[in-house]
Amino acid sequence: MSDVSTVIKREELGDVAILRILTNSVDAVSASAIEQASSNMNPITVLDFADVAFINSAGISVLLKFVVAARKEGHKIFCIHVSPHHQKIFKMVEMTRFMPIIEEQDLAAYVDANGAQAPSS
Amino acid sequence: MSDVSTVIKREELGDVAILRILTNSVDAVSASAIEQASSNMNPITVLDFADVAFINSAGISVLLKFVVAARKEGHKIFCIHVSPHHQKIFKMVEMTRFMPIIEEQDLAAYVDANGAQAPSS
Amino acid sequence: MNRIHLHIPSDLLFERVVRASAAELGTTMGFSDERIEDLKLAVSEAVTNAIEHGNSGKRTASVEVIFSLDQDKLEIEIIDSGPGVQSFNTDRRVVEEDNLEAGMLRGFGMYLISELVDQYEVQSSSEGTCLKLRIFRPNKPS
Amino acid sequence: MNRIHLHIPSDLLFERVVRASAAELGTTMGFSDERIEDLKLAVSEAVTNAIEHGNSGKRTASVEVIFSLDQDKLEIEIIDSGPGVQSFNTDRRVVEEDNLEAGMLRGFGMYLISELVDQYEVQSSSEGTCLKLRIFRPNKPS
Ligand SMILES: Nc1ncnc2c1ncn2[C@@H]1O[C@H](COP(=O)(O)OP(=O)(O)O)[C@@H](O)[C@H]1O
Ligand SMILES: Nc1ncnc2c1ncn2[C@@H]1O[C@H](COP(=O)(O)OP(=O)(O)O)[C@@H](O)[C@H]1O
Repeated sequence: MSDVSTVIKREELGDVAILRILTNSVDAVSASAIEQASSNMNPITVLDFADVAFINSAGISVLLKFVVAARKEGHKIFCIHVSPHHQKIFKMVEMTRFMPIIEEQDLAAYVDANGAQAPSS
Repeated sequence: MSDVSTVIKREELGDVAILRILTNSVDAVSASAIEQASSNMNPITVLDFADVAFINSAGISVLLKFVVAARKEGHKIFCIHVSPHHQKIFKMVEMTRFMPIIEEQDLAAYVDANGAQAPSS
Repeated sequence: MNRIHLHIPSDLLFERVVRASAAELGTTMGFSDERIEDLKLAVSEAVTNAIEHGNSGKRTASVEVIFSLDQDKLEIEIIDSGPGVQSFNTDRRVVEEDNLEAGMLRGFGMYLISELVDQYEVQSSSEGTCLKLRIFRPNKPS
Repeated sequence: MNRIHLHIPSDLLFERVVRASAAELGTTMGFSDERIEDLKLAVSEAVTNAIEHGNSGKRTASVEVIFSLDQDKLEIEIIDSGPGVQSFNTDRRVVEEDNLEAGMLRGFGMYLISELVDQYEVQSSSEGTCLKLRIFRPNKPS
């Protein structure tokens, strides 16, 4: 549980850091392992929620630590593959003001425009 | 729960009837709805377990009703997309003698050889 | 009426067990997938509070959860043996710049619960707190 | 040691809740996916028997399930208040032609349980039956 590598997989796509959250439950139990990855962000960092089935307020709290860490450095943070349910929850607490939801193609377009190699599909 | 159409989806592939089990739990609760489909088999019928995450002995019992019904008519019954765990369980109780597990490509090859149109993929 | 009782130690690990049970019972009730997500989150918040604020994480103090299923609704009681609470603040609570800077990253639980369930009730005394949540079935079975 | 208690009415609908809880606790214990499937099936068979044979489906009679987690194992007690059973037959039981023809399509439960768990124990009297299942952790936490 406490091994960050099993909970977050870090990838670089051009100059963007993509942090794929591998646990399906972002909650009090997984929070500390997730939090460790907040020390390893790029100027543009994307949190990928594709595997995330559940987020509660303990989970929101750890996500906000990424926001806080990014703001300190003047970095930007986005999220991707957020389920409709979690889009609703993020809107309720206005998470999206601090961690906007972007689309896969917008991320790809940004990376392309910045001259990085898109991953072959 | 009791509506058979939500629990089994029947398709014809050439002269083969494919019964796709749509419930993820083949157990005492879903048994009666599943059983209803045993009255609507072809000489060759394939049970598709792609969506099935759980089978217990109440579930095995309802699957055996398909075997019994097929034997009465001299029909053959196969299964497909059985998870490794359920392959183990089926072997433990020797289900596979009465309901052999086949591969997707073998089904497709059979249907092709018998002149039916394979579905476009 | 059907009642399911669950007792867990005050360890957030077991909040996941309550949540899984809630999800299964939501399916039994015929709730939509989205409604089941609402149910899981509300139950998760309530159990987290019972463990953290009610029982102050004393593992030996258990949290009791009672699910009551009837024709028209699922009711969930989450009971701790903590010091109780005077009043719950269920006002809308959103992420704010100032709070971020001050490191105040919590406090969404009661607001989320109040929005996600159809009804809730609190009974609290110095013996403990019982939070009762209700979610109604979309339409009555014929 | 951590103990989780669950009480359900004798209705097979709620066997699914016990199963979901068992799966969650298997994950907590760090069991492999395949071992969690074994656990779910063994628990499902035991709870089904407690409901059907133990409590004879009397909904008002509840089935009690106690999960005990410790360092090296998960123990599950499934307790009914039925008439008890003299002895359990856990012999290998496979599908047979004769049984198919006679419509005897049940009787795999105890055999499956005995194969799927690491240890089991039965205590049975005229007051009821307690079936105790144990699954060990693959290796001790360091
Ligand atoms: N079961 C409880 N027992 C005692 N106090 C509680 C309980 N549940 C909630 N509270 C109080 O209500 C406050 C608000 O809870 P909540 O909105 O969930 O936010 P958070 O738990 O993040 O502080 C808590 O900080 C606590 O003071
Ligand atoms: N909890 C129980 N109380 C009383 N009898 C039981 C109990 N569990 C099992 N039995 C007896 O053991 C027999 C074998 O059980 P099992 O192998 O699960 O097969 P099945 O339940 O399909 O008959 C049952 O038919 C029943 O007579």
